[in-house]
Amino acid sequence: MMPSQSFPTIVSITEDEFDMDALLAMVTLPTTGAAAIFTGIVRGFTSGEESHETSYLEYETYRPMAEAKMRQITDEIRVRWPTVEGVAIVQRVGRLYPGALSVLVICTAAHRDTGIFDAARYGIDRLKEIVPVWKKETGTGRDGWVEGSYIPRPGE
Amino acid sequence: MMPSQSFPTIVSITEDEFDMDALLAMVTLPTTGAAAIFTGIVRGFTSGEESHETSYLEYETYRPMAEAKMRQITDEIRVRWPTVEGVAIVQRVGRLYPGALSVLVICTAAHRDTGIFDAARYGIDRLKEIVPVWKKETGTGRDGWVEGSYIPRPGE
Amino acid sequence: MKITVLFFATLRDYTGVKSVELDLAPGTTVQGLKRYLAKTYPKLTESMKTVLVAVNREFGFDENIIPDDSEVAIFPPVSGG
Amino acid sequence: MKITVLFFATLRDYTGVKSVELDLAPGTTVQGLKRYLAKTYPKLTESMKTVLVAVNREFGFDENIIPDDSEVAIFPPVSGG
Repeated sequence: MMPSQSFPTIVSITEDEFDMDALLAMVTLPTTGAAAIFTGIVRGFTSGEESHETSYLEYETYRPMAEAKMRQITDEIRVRWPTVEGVAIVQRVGRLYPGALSVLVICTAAHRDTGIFDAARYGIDRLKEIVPVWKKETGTGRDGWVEGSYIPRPGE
Repeated sequence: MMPSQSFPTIVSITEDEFDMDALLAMVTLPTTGAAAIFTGIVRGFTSGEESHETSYLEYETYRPMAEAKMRQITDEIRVRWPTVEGVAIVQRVGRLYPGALSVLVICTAAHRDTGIFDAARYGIDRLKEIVPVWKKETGTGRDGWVEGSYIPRPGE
Repeated sequence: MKITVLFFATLRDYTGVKSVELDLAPGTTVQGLKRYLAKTYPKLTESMKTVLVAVNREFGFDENIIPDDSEVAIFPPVSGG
Repeated sequence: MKITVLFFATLRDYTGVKSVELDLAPGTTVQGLKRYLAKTYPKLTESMKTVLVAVNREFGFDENIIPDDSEVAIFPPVSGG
């Protein structure tokens, strides 16, 4: 019995905590043997040149466009890595405190050597380029909106 | 206030289901902003040349050596990717049915461009080379012990 | 023609509004809208150099003509994740 | 000298035992133990070509001398994950 070849795709913007196990199960098919997952986590302490502490971040989104762009990224992933079976991209918004998961990208496939690691990496890189979400930081040192640097080109 | 620089390492062989969210929290520091996670999943249906269905897998381990080798892998990861903050490697054993998570590798760091994807990939590749765990398949087509192919060299 | 303009993040802080309804000449381009907004909200002038514009939820560029009844969003480069 | 030998996976199926205590001549190597086991359990003969051996939880190789009181494990290439 060959399982159905309809590949699950989840795109979501939510104010709620993630349930990673449940999300992974939603993008797991009977043929799935491997998952690569990226999660972004709110840092309480950022070291380096701009060393500072974060009390919380407030995420805002232009939701209908953000959802459309997240769906576009899942399409881009499927074109680049056709062996990927399930894809989930979830962005959390609202006020998030250090330690909270802010974003999740899951790519599943039959085996681990199918590009799922690269696909998950691509997913988060693209999200940070073209999905209209912004975060405002409150803490010591650099309060205010965090601005990105990517300028999309026509067609992106 | 600089957070402590003791980096969390988890190595575990368990008969229980994973709680991914709890495991991730255990390897998240105040400075952690990104996690790359690999999970292996029991396939119910394997396509390709050796197409077959799996009813269940039974995982067996030589536990004390397996734990030591998993710890060795976490050390190898820290040597290769010194910016990695937390590492967790968990292998589930016992009887696992399709859809169950069988193995988990988590690598965390301050940022996503620190090699965490490669580090997680390295972790699962190495586990499948040197950690004494074997699985016995029950299903249609190829019942019996699944044998690996990697022959460790002295010092591994 | 009528369009709705939405402001996000720093842009909303500068204008003090989430959205405005505008009545513009047909054929107005993204560039034209940006000039109009800088005139209406002088605080936006500096941001208009790096601001991103979405027209009906797709990225829009200076030379693009804005269709009637569009939803246009103005925002800084994104910083999600 | 006395050693404990543990069998895993196919190797345990072939021997029918999980572990045995052996009394071997001091200086016995991994290679020597493999020959001894193939003689004692003829079903193991074929597997001995590809089998892995751990001596006190580290991989052991044919020329390695097995210390007294060792825990030796015999198993096929691993297939975890």
